[in-house]
Amino acid sequence: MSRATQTALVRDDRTVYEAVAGTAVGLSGVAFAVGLAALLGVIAIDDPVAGFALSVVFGAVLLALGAAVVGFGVASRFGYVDAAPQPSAGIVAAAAFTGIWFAVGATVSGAVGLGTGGRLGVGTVLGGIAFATTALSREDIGATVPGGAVAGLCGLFLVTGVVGPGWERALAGYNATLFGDTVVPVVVLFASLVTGWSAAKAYGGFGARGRNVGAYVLIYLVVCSILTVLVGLVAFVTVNGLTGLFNGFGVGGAGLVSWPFLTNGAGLLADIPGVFPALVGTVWLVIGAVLFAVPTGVGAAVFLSEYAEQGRFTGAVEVATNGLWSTPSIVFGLFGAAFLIPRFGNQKSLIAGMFTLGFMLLPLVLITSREAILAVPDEYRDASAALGVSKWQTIRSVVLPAAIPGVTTGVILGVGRIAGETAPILLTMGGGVLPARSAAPDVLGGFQLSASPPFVSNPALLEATSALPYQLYALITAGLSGNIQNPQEYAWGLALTLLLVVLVFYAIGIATRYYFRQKLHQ
Amino acid sequence: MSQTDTAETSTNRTDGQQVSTTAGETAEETRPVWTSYEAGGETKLAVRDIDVHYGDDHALKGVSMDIPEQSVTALIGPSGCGKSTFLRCLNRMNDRIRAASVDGAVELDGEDIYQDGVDLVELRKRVGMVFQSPNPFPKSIRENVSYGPRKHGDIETGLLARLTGRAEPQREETLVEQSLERAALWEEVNDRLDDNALGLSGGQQQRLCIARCLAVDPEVILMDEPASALDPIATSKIEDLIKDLAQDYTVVVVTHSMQQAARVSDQTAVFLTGGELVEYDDTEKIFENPESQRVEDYISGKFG
Amino acid sequence: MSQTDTAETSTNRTDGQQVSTTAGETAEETRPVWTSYEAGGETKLAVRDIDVHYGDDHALKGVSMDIPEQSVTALIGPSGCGKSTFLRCLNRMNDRIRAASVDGAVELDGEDIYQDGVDLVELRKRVGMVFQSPNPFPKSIRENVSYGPRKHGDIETGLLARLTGRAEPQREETLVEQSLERAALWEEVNDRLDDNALGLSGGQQQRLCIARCLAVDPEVILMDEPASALDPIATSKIEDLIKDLAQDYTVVVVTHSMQQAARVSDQTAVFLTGGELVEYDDTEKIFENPESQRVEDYISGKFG
Amino acid sequence: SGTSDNSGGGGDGGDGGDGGSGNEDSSNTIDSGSSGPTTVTAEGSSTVYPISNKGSSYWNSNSPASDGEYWGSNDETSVPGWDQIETDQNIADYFGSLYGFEPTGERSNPPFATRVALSHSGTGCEAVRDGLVDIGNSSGPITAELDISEEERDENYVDHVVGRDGQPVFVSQAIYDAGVEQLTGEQIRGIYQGEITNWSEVGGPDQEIYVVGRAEGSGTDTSFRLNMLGDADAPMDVDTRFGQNQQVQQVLQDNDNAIGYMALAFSGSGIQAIAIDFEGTVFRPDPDAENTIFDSEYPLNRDLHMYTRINEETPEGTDMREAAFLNMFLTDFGQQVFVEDVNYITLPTSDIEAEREKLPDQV
Amino acid sequence: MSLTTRKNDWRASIERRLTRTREFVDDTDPEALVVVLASMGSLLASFVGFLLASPWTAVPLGAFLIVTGYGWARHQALVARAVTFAMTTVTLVTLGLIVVFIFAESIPAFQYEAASVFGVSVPGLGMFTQARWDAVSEPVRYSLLPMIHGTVMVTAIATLVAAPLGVAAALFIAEIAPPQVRELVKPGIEILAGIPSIVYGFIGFTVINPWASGAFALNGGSTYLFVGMVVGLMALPTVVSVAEDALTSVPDVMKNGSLALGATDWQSMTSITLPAAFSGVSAAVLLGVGRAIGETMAATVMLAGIPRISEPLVNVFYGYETLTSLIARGYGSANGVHESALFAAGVVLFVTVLCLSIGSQYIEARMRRRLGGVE
Ligand SMILES: Nc1ncnc2c1ncn2[C@@H]1O[C@H](COP(=O)(O)OP(=O)(O)OP(=O)(O)O)[C@@H](O)[C@H]1O
Ligand SMILES: Nc1ncnc2c1ncn2[C@@H]1O[C@H](COP(=O)(O)OP(=O)(O)OP(=O)(O)O)[C@@H](O)[C@H]1O
Ligand SMILES: [Mg+2]
Ligand SMILES: [Mg+2]
Repeated sequence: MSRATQTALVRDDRTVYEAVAGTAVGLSGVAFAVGLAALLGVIAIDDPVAGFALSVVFGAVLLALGAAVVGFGVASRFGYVDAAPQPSAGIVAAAAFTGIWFAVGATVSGAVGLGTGGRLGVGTVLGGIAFATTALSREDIGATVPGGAVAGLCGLFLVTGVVGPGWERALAGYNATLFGDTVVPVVVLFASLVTGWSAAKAYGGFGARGRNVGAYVLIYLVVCSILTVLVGLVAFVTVNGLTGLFNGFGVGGAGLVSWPFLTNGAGLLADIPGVFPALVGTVWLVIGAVLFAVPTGVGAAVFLSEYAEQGRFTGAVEVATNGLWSTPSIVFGLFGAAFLIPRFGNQKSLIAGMFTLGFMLLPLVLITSREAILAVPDEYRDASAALGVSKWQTIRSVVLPAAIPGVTTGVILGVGRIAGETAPILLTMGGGVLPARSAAPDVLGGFQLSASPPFVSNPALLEATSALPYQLYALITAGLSGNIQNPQEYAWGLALTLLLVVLVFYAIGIATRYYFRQKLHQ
Repeated sequence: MSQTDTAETSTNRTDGQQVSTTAGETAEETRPVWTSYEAGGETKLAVRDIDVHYGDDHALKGVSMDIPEQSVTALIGPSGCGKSTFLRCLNRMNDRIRAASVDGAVELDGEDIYQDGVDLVELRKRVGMVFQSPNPFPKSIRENVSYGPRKHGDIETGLLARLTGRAEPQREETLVEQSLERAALWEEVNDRLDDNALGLSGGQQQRLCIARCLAVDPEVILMDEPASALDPIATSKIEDLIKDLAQDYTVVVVTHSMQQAARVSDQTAVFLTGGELVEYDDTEKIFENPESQRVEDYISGKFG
Repeated sequence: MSQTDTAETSTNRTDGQQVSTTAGETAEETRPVWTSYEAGGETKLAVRDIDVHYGDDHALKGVSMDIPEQSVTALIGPSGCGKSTFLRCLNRMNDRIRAASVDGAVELDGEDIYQDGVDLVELRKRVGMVFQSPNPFPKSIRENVSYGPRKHGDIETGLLARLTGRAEPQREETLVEQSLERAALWEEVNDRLDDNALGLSGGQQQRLCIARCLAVDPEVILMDEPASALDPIATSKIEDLIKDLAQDYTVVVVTHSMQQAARVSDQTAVFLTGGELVEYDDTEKIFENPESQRVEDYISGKFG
Repeated sequence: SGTSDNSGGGGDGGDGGDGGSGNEDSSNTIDSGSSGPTTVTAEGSSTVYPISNKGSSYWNSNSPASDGEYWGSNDETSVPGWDQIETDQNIADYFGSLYGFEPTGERSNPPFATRVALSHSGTGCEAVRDGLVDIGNSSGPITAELDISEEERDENYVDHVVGRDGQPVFVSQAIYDAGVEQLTGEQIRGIYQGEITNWSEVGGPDQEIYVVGRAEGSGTDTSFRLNMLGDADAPMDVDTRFGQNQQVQQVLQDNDNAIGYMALAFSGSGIQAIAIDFEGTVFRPDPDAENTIFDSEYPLNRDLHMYTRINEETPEGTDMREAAFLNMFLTDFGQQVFVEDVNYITLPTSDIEAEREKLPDQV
Repeated sequence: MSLTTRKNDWRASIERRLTRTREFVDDTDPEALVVVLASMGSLLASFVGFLLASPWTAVPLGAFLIVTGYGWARHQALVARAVTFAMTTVTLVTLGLIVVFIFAESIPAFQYEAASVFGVSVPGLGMFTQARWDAVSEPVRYSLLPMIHGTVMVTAIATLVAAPLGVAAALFIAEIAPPQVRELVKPGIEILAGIPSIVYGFIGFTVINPWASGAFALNGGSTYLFVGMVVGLMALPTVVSVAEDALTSVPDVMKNGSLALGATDWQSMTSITLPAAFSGVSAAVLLGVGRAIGETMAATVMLAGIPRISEPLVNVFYGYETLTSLIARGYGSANGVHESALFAAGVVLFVTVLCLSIGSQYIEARMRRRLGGVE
C-alpha cells in the first residue's frame, strides 16, 4: 500500500505533444466528414484539390495521420513526453487490430493473386503480428503503431493511385463490383476513425485518461452521425416535398388561405391534385383507434395498478401487453384481415383499419398509463385514504388527474406511431391510389338507423378508405396515372405531409412532456 | 396514576450516565410497571395487545396503552422501532400495506375498530392523519381543504349541484376559512386560495395538510413526524399548533426529536428497537426520571 | 489556539439552557472568533472562503477552515445546513451535480484543487470518500476491494496480463487482505471473498466500502454519515474503525448524531441552517462550552 | 388533340378554370343516405383502374354540356365523339337518362354516384362474386381468376370488355441504345425462364439481364405466363417481382440492364418498348407500323373486363345503373377519353357493338 | 405426495376465493351487484355475438351501454371496477384472438406442407426442410426457408447497426451528455422513431436502391445490405430508449462510488454501469431485434420479392424477400393455400417476436431483482 508514484495533481499546461495530438484528432474528424461527403456523392473523389485528385489528397492526409500516430506512440515510449501508459492496450484493442490486419492481409494478398490458402496465411501472419504488437507491448506502442500502420498503408494505396478514381474490382461470386468511388471514401472513413481514436488516446496521455478520451471521441462521432442522419432525412424529404406541398398555396381569397394540396382530392378534375381524402382518412383512423384504445388502455392501467393484486392474472396481462407491444405490425394486419374484415362486411373498411390500429395502440397506451399511474406518489393515495375518502373517489379525483400528464404524453406519442403505420391498413383498409375528394369518408353524416339488425350502420365506416401512409405505398407500387402532372413532386409532397403529420404528433407529445415537467417543477 | 412520581432519584439530572445506571437497574428488574399507567382524562383510544407483522418480521410486540382525550401523546424511539407502524394501527392505515397483518384490538370510544364490518371510510373520518412530509394534492389551496368534505358529500360543488341549487359556495368558504384559521394558515394564504398548493413553502404545506385534516372534523389526529421535513421556524409553528389542537382534539404525535416530545406532549410513550413499548408515562416523568435503564440510555443519547 | 479553553463557565453542564444563555450571548457579539482556531498538527486541507450555489440557492456561505492531518474532524449541524455539500467540495464530487457551482479555494497539501488543469482522477485517488448508505459494486468482495487499484493499473488481472505474466495474483491477494483487515472486515469475510458483495449485511457493506477506499491508499478519507443506515452494533464498529484510521489518514466525517461526533472526533465544525460554519473547535470545547449561543442551543437540543 | 388531355383536367384545366369547374367534384352531397339509386361500386385490377376511375370521375363531376373541357363543346376544343351525342344535358344526366334516370342538372350531383376501388383482379372478381361491389374490374378472365369453368362464368357473370391492354415489353434505354430493339417470342421466353441470362446472347452488350416480373399470382403475371410462356402455370425465373406498374417502370429506369412488361400507360423516359417477333410477325411499338402492339393479334394484348353479376334481382346481369355507367365507356367519346387517353387500346367498332348488345335496352 | 399437497393448496385457494366472493356478495348492495352482473353479461354476449359475426350484436351492446350508464350514475365505484376489469382482459383476449385466428388461417398451408418423419406426418414441416417456394408452377411448394434466410440477413445487419450505435447513444444520453445537449439529443432520437417506415421505404426505393445498383454494379438495386441498414436505423430508437432507461436505473451511488475511487468516467461506465445494466441493455437489443424482424414496409418496397436463398449464403448484395415483405406483397393477389401460406409466415413471425419479447421481459425482471439486491 505504498504510494508508488505520486503523480502531479495538476497536469501541466498544454504541451506541444497534446497540441499536435489534438490537431491529429481534429484532422481525422475533418477527413471523416469529407469522406462521408464523398461517399454520399456530394463531392467526387477525382475532384481536384490544390492540383491533385481528392483521392490523392486523402491518401496524403492518411499517410500524415498514420505517421503522426506512430510518432505519438514512439515519443511516449522513449519517454519524450509525460504520459501514463498502461502495460498493454488491452484485449479489446488487440482483438480489433488482429481482425483488421487479418482482413488487410487477406485482401491485399488476394489482390496480388494469391489463392485462398495463401490469403489465409498472409492474413494470419499479419493478424498475429498486430496482436503481438497491440497486446504484448506497452500501451503507447500497442494503441498507435498498428493503427498508424493501417492508416499509412491505406494512405499509400491512395497516394500512389493503386486505389483511386476508376479503380474497380469484381467480387467473384458476389455478383457485385467495387468501384473507387465508393471504396475510397469507405477506406477514408475507416482509417480516419482509427487514427482519430489513436490520436485521442495519445492526447489523453494513454492510460485510463487516454482511454476515456478515445472512447469519448468515438461516442461523440456516433451520436453526431446519428443526428446527421436524422437531420439529413428530414431535410431531404422536406426539400423534395416542399414544392409539391405548397403547389398552388396562396393566402387570401375566399378562405383565409388556400392550400390545394391539403384540400383537394386527386380526382381527375382537380386542377391541383391533393391528398385531402387520405388526410381525412388518417384523421378518422386516428380518431377511431384513440376512441377504442385510450379508454380501454387507461381503464386497464387503473385496474392493474389500483385494484388488481399482484398475481398470475396481472403477470399474464403484463406478458400479453408487452407481447402485443412488440408484435410486428404486419401481424396485426393479418389479424385484422382474418378477424375483423369478415365481421365488418367482408371487405376492407375504415372501421377494420380503426380497430386494427386500435389494437396496436392499446399496449402503448396501457404501458404508458400504467407507468404514469404508478408514478403518482403513494402519499396522495394515503392522504386521501386518511381523509376517509373511498378508493374509487381517490382514483377519480387524485390519481387520474395526477397521472394525466403521463397518459397524455404517452397517447400522443403512440398516436404518432400508429398514424404512420402502413402494413396493417394495407391489409385491412385499402383505398384508392388517387382518391377524388368525394372519396373522403363522411363518417359523421354516414350514420343510418334501420329497423333490421344491426340497426345502426354507417357506410362511410364500411368502405375501403385511403390514408396517407397507404397512399404513399400505393404511389410507390401502383403509381400515378391520369391527371398528375408531376408525379415525383406529388409523391414527395405526400411523403412530406405524412412526415409532418407524424412529427407534429411527436412534437406535441414531447412539448407536452416538457410543459408538464416545467409545471411540476415550478 | 399510582406509578407517577414514584422515582426516588433526584429530578434534576446532573450527569445522565451515572444517574441512569442506578435508577435503571432497579427498573429493569421489575419491568412493566408503566403498563398500568393511567393518563388523566377520559380514554379516547384504548390499544389492547396489538401485534403487527410485516411478513415474517414482527414489528410491534404486544403493545397496550390508553390514549386520553384532549391531550397530546408523543411516541418516541429510535428509527425502525415501530412508531409509525403503531400510529398506522390507530386508523387502520396498515390495511393499505399488503405485507402487514395486525392482531389485537384498538377501541375508539369503546368500540373495537378491528372487528368485522368496520367502515374504514367512517373510521378515518373520525381518526385523521398528518404525514411526515407534507403531501398536499396538486390542486388549489381551497380544493385541498374542501377535498374531504366534498368527497363525503358534505359540500356539493359539481355542475349538477349548482344547477339544482344544492351547491353551497358560502358553506364551503366558511369551512375553508375556519379550517385554515385553526391551522394558523389563514393569514398567510387568504389572498391566494386558488393558487396551487404546491407553491407553498414546506411549513405552509404541512399546515395546509393539517387544515385539510381538520376540515373533515375528526376526533383524533395522528401525526407522523409532522415537522421532520421543516426548518426550525416552521417547526415551532407546528409545535404551537399541536399544543393548541389538544384543546379540542385527541392528538397522537410521532417524533424523532426528544426535545420536541418534551415541548409539546402531555404523555410520552417510548418504543425501543424490536417493536416494544418500553415505557409510557407523563412526559415530565419520562424525561426527568424514567423507570427503565434503556429509556434512560436512549434519552441521554447513549444510542440512536 | 487562543480561543480554546477560554470559557469561564463550568465544564460540567448542569442545565444546558441556563449555561448557554450567558456563554452564548458574549460569544454572539464577538462573532467569528473561531475562524482563527488552529487545530494541532500539520494542515492537510485548507478551505478558503468556499461558497457553493445550487442554482440560485446559496448552500454554503464563505466557509474557511483548516483540517489537520491524521485526525478526525467531525461536521455536525441540522439537516440541510450544507454538511454534505461541504464534504463534497473537498474531493470535487460537487462537479457531478450539474446545478452546483463552487467558488473559493481548497488546498490539499498547499495545492489548490480548484485551479485549472487539476486532474480529478488524481485528486480523488488522494481524497477518498465513503458514502452515507453503503454502495458496494454488484461484484465479488474481492473485486470490490481491488477495483480501484485495478482501474489505476496498479494491479493487473486481465487475460492478457496473465498471458504475459504481468498479473500478480499474489499482490492482489495481499492488498485485498490488508485493506479488509484495516477495515476490520477480514475475519468475517475471508472465507467468501468471491461471494457477491450485495449479500453482506449493511454494516459489513459499509466496512467493505471503507476497505475499497483504503485499497486505493488515499491520504484523506471523507465520510458522509457513514453509520446512519446501520444498527447500533455495526455503528460502534465503524466508530472504532474511524478512530483507528486517524492514525494514518486524515478523516473528515459528517454525522447527524452529536453523540457520535463527540465519541470519534478530535475537532468538530458546527454548521447551522443557511450554510454557515458557525463554530469550529476542539470537540471537547464544542460540546462542553461552545462560544456561540446558537451552537449551544443546537447542541442542547433546543432545535433540530 | 385528345392525347394532350392525358393528364386530365389538371393539365389544361388549371388555369382555364371557368367558374370553379377546376375545383373538382367538391360534392359530398353524393349519396349520403338519400333514397335515390345507390352508388355504383367497382373494385379490382390496377390495370383497369385508370379507365374506370377516370370514367367515374367524369361521371361524378356531372359537368354541364357548356363545360367544353370535360363534356360538351366550346369554341376552342371539341370533345371527341361529340357529334354522336350533341346534347345540352350534363354528362351523367345524359348517360343516366338513356337508362331512365332523372337528370339533376347540377354540377357534381349525378343521378347516382360511382366509386372505384383499387386492388387486384382476383380481389375484384371475388368482390363481385360475393356481391360486395357492382362491378368487378379484372385484367384477366374471371375463369382464371376464380378458377371456374366457362359455363359457370356464363351462368353467373356478364363480361363487359371496355378496352384492351397491350402489355409491351420494355427494356432499359441503355440496352435499347446498344441495339436490342427487337426480340423474338422465343428469346423472351428464354429470358423469363432463366435460359438466357446475358444480353450478349440476344445481340446486346455483355451484361447480365435484370429480369423484372410481376407479383406471383397476380392477373398480369398469370396472363403473361399464359400468353408468353404458353401456360398459366409455366415456371418462371426472374430477378425481381413487383406488384404494380409504377415500381416496374421505376426499376427499368434505374437500371441499365433490365427487361420488363407493364401497361402501356406507364411508358416514359429512360425505357423503351421493343418490337417482338412472333413466329415471323413483327409487332412494333410504332402505331404506324404494319403490325403493332396495339393490334388485337398481339399475343400480349388482353381484354380489360368489368364483370357484373347475374343474380335473382338482375337476371340479365346488368341493372340500369350499371348499364348507364358502362354504356358511357362503350361510346366513341368514352373509348377516346377513358381508354385511349390513358394509353390503353380502344376496341374496334364491331367489338363496341357486341359489347353494347350485352347491356339492357335503353329507354 | 407432493401431488396431494398441491391439490390441497389448490382446493384451499379455491375455498379462500369462494369465501372472499361470498363475503363480497354479502357486503355489497344487491342492486349494485345485479347491475354489474347485467353489465358484464351483456358485454360478454356482445363479444360472443361479434365473434359469431351475428347482426344481432348491436342488441347486447346497446344493453351494455344502457345498463352501465345507469350503473355509473348509481353505483359508480363498483361499476368502474368491473368495467376496468373488463378492459384489462382486452389485452389478453386480443392476444388470444391473434393466436387463434392467425393459426386457424394457416392450417391449410401447414397441412399442404406436411412432411413425414419416421412415418409420422408432421404438418408444416415441409416449410422448413426444403427450399422451394413457388405458388404457381408445378410442383407448387411453400417453403419459408428463403424468407427466413432473408429475415435473418436483414435482422443481422440491422442489429449490427442498431446495437452498437444504440448502446453508444444510450450511454451518451444517460451518462455523458451535458444537460442541454441531452435535452436536444433525446427528443431527436425519439423523433427518429416517429419517421414512418413507408417514408424510409420511399427514400430507400427511389434513392438508395438506384444508388446501390450503380455504385456496386448490381443486377438490380435490392440488397439485404441497405435494407438491413435502413431497418437498423428504424430499430435504433427502440434500442436507445430501452437501454437508456436501463442505464439511468443504475443507482447513481454506484457510479459515484467508482468515481470517488479515482476511476475515470469511461472506466465507471464500462466496469460499473454497463455490467449493472447489462440485462436491461441486452433486453433493449432483443427488443430492437424484434423490431427489425417485424419491420415491413421498407423491406417490401426495397426488396426484389423473389423467394430465393442468396449464394453464397451471406451475400449481402442480394435482397430477395423477408417474411414480412412476403405477406405485404402477396396478400391480396394470393388465394387458397397460397394465402394460407402467408398466414403461416405470420405465425412464424409472431411466435419468434413473442419469444423475443418474453425473453427480454425475463431478462429485465432478473435485472430488477438483481438491482433490488435479492440475487
Ligand atoms: N411497509 C413495510 N413493509 C415491511 N416492513 C416494514 C414496512 N414498514 C415498516 N416496516 C418494518 O417495521 C419496522 C418498524 O417500522 P416503522 O416504520 O414503524 O418504524 P419507525 O419507528 O416509524 O421508524 P422511523 O423513525 O425511521 O420512521 C421496521 O423494522 C421496518 O423495517
Ligand atoms: N443536488 C442538489 N441540487 C440542489 N440543491 C441541493 C442539492 N444538494 C443539496 N442541495 C441543497 O443544499 C442545501 C444543503 O444540502 P446538504 O445535502 O449539503 O445538507 P446536509 O447538511 O448534508 O443535510 P443532511 O443532514 O440532510 O444530509 C440544502 O438546502 C439542499 O436542499
Ligand atoms: Mg416512521
Ligand atoms: Mg447530507
